[in-house]
Amino acid sequence: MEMIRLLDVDGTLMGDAPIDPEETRRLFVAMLTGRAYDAKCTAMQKQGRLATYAPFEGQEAAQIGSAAALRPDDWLVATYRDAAAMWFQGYPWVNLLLGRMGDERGGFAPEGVNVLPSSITVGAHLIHAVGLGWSERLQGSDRIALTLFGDGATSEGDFHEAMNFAGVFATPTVFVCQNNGFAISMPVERQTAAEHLADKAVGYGMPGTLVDGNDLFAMIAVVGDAVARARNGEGPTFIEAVTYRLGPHTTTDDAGRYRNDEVVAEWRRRDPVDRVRTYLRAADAWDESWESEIAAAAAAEIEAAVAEAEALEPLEPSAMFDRMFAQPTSALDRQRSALRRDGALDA
Amino acid sequence: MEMIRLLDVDGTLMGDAPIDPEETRRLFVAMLTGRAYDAKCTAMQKQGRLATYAPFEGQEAAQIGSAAALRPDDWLVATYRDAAAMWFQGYPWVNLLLGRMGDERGGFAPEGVNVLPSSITVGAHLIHAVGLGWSERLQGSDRIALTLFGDGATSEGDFHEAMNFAGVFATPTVFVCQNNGFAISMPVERQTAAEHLADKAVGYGMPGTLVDGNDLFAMIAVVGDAVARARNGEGPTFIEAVTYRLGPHTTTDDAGRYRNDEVVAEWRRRDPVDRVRTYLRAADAWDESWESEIAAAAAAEIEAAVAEAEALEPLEPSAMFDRMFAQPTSALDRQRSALRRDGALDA
Amino acid sequence: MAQAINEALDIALASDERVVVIGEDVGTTGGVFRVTDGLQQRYGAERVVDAPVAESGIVGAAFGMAVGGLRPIAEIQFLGFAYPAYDQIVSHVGRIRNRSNHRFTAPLVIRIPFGGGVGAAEHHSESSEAIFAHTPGVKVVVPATPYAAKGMLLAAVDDPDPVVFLEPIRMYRALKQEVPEGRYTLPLGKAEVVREGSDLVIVAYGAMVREAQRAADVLATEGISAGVLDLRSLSPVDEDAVVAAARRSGRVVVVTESHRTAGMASEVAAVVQERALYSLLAPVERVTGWDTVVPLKRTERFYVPGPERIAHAARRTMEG
Amino acid sequence: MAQAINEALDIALASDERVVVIGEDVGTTGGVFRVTDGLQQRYGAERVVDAPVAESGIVGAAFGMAVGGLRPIAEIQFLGFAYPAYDQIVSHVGRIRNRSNHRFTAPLVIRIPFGGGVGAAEHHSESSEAIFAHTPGVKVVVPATPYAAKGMLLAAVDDPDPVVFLEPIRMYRALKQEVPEGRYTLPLGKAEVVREGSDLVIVAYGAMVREAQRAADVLATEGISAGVLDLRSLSPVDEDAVVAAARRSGRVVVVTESHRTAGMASEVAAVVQERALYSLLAPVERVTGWDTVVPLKRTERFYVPGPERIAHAARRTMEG
Ligand SMILES: Cc1ncc(C[n+]2csc(CCOP(=O)(O)OP(=O)(O)O)c2C)c(N)n1
Ligand SMILES: Cc1ncc(C[n+]2csc(CCOP(=O)(O)OP(=O)(O)O)c2C)c(N)n1
Ligand SMILES: [Mg+2]
Ligand SMILES: [Mg+2]
Repeated sequence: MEMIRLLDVDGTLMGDAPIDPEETRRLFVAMLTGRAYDAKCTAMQKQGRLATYAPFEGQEAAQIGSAAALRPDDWLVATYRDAAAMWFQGYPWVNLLLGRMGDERGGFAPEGVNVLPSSITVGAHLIHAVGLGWSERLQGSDRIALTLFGDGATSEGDFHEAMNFAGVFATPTVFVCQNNGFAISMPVERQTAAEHLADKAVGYGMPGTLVDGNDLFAMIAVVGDAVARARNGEGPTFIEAVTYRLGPHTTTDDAGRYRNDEVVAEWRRRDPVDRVRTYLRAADAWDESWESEIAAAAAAEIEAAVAEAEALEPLEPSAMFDRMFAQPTSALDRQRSALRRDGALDA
Repeated sequence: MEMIRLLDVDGTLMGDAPIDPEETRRLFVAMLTGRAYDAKCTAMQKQGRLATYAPFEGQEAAQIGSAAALRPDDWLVATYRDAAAMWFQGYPWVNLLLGRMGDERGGFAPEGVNVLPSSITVGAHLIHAVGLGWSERLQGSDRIALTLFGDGATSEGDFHEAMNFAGVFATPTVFVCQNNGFAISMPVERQTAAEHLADKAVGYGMPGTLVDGNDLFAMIAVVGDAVARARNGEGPTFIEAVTYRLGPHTTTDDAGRYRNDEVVAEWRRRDPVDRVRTYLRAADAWDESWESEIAAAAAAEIEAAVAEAEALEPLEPSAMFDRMFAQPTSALDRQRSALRRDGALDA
Repeated sequence: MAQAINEALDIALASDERVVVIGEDVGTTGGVFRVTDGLQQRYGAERVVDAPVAESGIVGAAFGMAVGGLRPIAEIQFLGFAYPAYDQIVSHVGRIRNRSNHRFTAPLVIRIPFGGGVGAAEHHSESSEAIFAHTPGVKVVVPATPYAAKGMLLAAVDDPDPVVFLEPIRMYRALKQEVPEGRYTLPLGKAEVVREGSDLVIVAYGAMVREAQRAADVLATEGISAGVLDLRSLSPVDEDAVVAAARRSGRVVVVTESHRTAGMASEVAAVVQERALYSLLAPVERVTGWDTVVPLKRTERFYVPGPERIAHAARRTMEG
Repeated sequence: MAQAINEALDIALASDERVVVIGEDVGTTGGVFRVTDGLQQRYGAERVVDAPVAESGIVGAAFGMAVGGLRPIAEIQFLGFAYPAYDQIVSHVGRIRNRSNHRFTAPLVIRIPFGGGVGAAEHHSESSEAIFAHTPGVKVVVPATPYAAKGMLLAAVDDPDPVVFLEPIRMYRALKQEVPEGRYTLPLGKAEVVREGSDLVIVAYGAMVREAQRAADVLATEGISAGVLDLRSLSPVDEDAVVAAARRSGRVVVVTESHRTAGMASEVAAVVQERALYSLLAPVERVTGWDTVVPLKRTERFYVPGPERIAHAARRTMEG
């Protein structure tokens, strides 16, 4: 199977650019902003201001490229590592931060933003995207659902059932697998005996595409086609986006235990952000001052979100009972009284 | 993908026979015996002497052909519909009958017979065959494990995880999918969007073979190769055996609700037993009297098993507590006393 | 009861475009118990969906549909085959409202036939409802009669949150009962006094309600007046109704065919001793299935509680 | 405790060729909690197996290995990710002996880190042990100390039947305790009196044992003598030990971080009222997690029981 690439590792364009320089600049800004968020979260976690964090450095093109192919009202069902994609589809930074701070209020996406809170159970969320796209079709809408997941998710039974349902019912679903090389410490080569994860698509009767996930243009082209197919009722597509997790699995992970720095260094040379910068520079659409401008703006945007999140009034403990149902059950009401009575004693 | 066939529907041999006439006669007897058991069970169920029964008429070649490729000490992990294969691998008719009578004593296969009691949960048992083969390898044995399952099982997540583990760990496992056209009422075409179930193998990095499951010779050749590969440490194989369930899903099913008789009639013309008979006749290895002889012997064999099963002393109710652990837990001992005290009152 | 449920499904499909039925063999054949008989013919294969054999997929897809604005009614063919879907239920169906702080909800119903007493094959007699009652974010209800089944199912479909709707297999064809025409609902979360009694109360649900009534008949011939309380809801348990009944007579027998350890009978006993200890004249008697696999046909009757076992436990409470 | 478990695994692997460790990230990295640290280096990748992310596959394969004659020790990374494997556990691991009438058995151990109190992400603080205790055919045990962890794990490996071995995440690095060198085992199915007390007994397990002891300290300052019973085994529950403790003082507080409805606290309360009703001076107090999703870091402490909540419940029993 051949890997689709439009921007070479050195940034030279092969074939036609799927988007114009202006749009490219917009997405470059988005990738930089995502990277700023990523760096900030890693720093905050070290300071104890966030719980565990899962960095996505190196996967910006895969995530922004996927989200950029969506319509604002399309569904995005993604994982704990997909903050950049979720934000680009409308999920505010402050919500993402609150989740990482251990505050359930982060889960409330603004009305109209069809992005589910990130899914932590590996593999289980793919079928949600199938059901969501399906429901749109039954309701006569042409919204589609895109789901992001990792290489590791392809080992779960739920991956299989989701792919099979999507194929059988021809749901408007786009499966984007970010093959970032690892499931925690498990290299992808030891997760499957198949040559490529994309080889799995044929078993579900759907097209499977292998794409350079660090190539923004290739991502936009490939995901764009899949989104169009889904919207036109031509059914689901499976996309394997080959990328690399430059950071640790999470802030508690020691990647040194399972991979060596040379490989990481090699992947840094294939950095998705650098690639677009080189391209823009060659197209006279980039200069130093503009980048420092947007970098500053990105930093400010993230800082503002952090400030907002940290300024939020304390979370009312008894809200835990209210979040379970539209109306708390009799059991929850009794338990709320018990919490009032003595639950707070240890707080 | 091309379907492997050695005996044409009309019984003419295409290519070489994988076994000689003598062995062919032995397997013909086995298929007839299986069919006699199948007919007997359906009859007994109508008389209320058995609980629900799942007939396998039409799948005799797929089952006997699979089991015939095994060594007596190989593992067989099969389903509620695979009585013929289980019996051929050493699981006595009387055990199979007892299971159908609702007597747990049927589950005890004779020592040395490496056949698990039939699995009723669709899909879950494939991984057991993976683990069994794996354990043999770790113990330095060259036993392999063959698992039989239906087309419906390929929709379950457990199918996926079993196939993936077998591929990744190159376990000595042979996956034989009896595609008999239906999962209860679901035709296979609506279970997957793939052209063939065998197309799924590539996604696991293992060979996938499509074979005429009503062709005893093709089954023996194809399964034989897969067993040899497994035994030689070359890893797992997936085999889609295309066959057809001539009877209802179970004795409580009304197949008329989801298929029409013409199709069934068409498949009766491809009957796996007739095909071998025609071949043997052409090879001067069959005559009327011999068949009535073996038919009588088969009937007698089944009758004897039925008599033995029905003559067994009643099952001790409190055995249910003893079957759970090597030593009953304190909880089970207390419950046994409770049963002694008043549990039998409703019996 | 199968008929009453079929009517409820018919009404739900007819009255709300958003209602979709999905499950194994629910369409062409109308379900292995014929509960969905005729619905696909009436509402089409887009709304009454035959699914591949994949329970996690069925529940997960129905979950996605519910979040997307539909009102799916998923069917799992038997409770013994619901376990592959358990992760979807506990990790997502019961959590999306909490996870999204009310932004997204999953108003779906998961119908599951359960329970023994019919001499079925392995896995077909499961009664593991306690596991679902122990699962946050889902309501768990069990009708004991056709009347309750229809009204509770329609209430479950209307409910803004997920409901696990357990259907006692033994009752599908039992009890020919007149069921009101058309639409009506019964509140979820409420127990029902099905028989008054002054000496003791038998708490039961599902198929065990009938066994409890039979036991009460036996006891009546001995001059023991036993009431019967049908729990109807396992999550939440209608504690007030249970406690009131316990206080009235001071004697309680709780019946379930589920396993004993950490089962529903334990929950009821815990609640009674917690809130009615000083009224208790005898320990709450738990009449349950055992901590064993449900035996096959030949010895199943030694596992599933029946009238005599219940009556015997009741007599013990009278000695207390 | 992580260290003690690592030692037990090391001893098991060293002393029995049939022992195999399988799980996600158990090899190269030594597990996300470093519990299997160094084992793959010592025993090789054939015996300490890094598995793909597939819990049902891990347990199902380990089950097959066990039936085939090995002694697998499977690890599920967190209890919140054990649900996909639940079907394998309830439908096969806990049943093969029954199904085959003793012909085949599955002597495997399933190790699962569980419980909250560390402000983890969603799904990482689960305490759904009651579900496993409700599952026939598997033993369920929970160590509270490094000493218990090592001895119970080695006993679990020796056990001829499947054992679900739950490891309280909070205790992995807590309690630096001297653990005897080399091999020793502790009986499965037995509770342990960790503190004598004349006024009441606090029944707990896992991380809650430490909270119970802290509560007992608080109570002692008030002149209340509280004993602490560590259940250690959830299936079977050591009823005799629980009942004896209840009879001694007539007052019982049972603590668990699992959900309340149909949880382990309900089971203990049911057993106590069943066998010690007439000794009870007050209702058994259940101090539990709520029937909610475990809250995230910011409000988790309002969910997981702590010393004050336990002490408060204890004081209530003194009023009774
Ligand atoms: C069902 C389940 N099993 C295990 C875990 C623990 N876990 C968290 S992330 C992860 C690896 C996932 O790898 P991949 O799918 O490639 O995503 P990535 O982390 O690389 O983005 C595992 C095993 C989980 N979250 N869910
Ligand atoms: C996990 C599970 N789900 C559902 C069922 C109910 N059921 C029994 S057989 C069957 C169809 C299986 O079809 P297939 O795998 O093709 O085998 P066949 O019956 O055709 O031999 C179903 C859905 C089951 N036994 N197990
Ligand atoms: Mg990955
Ligand atoms: Mg089939």
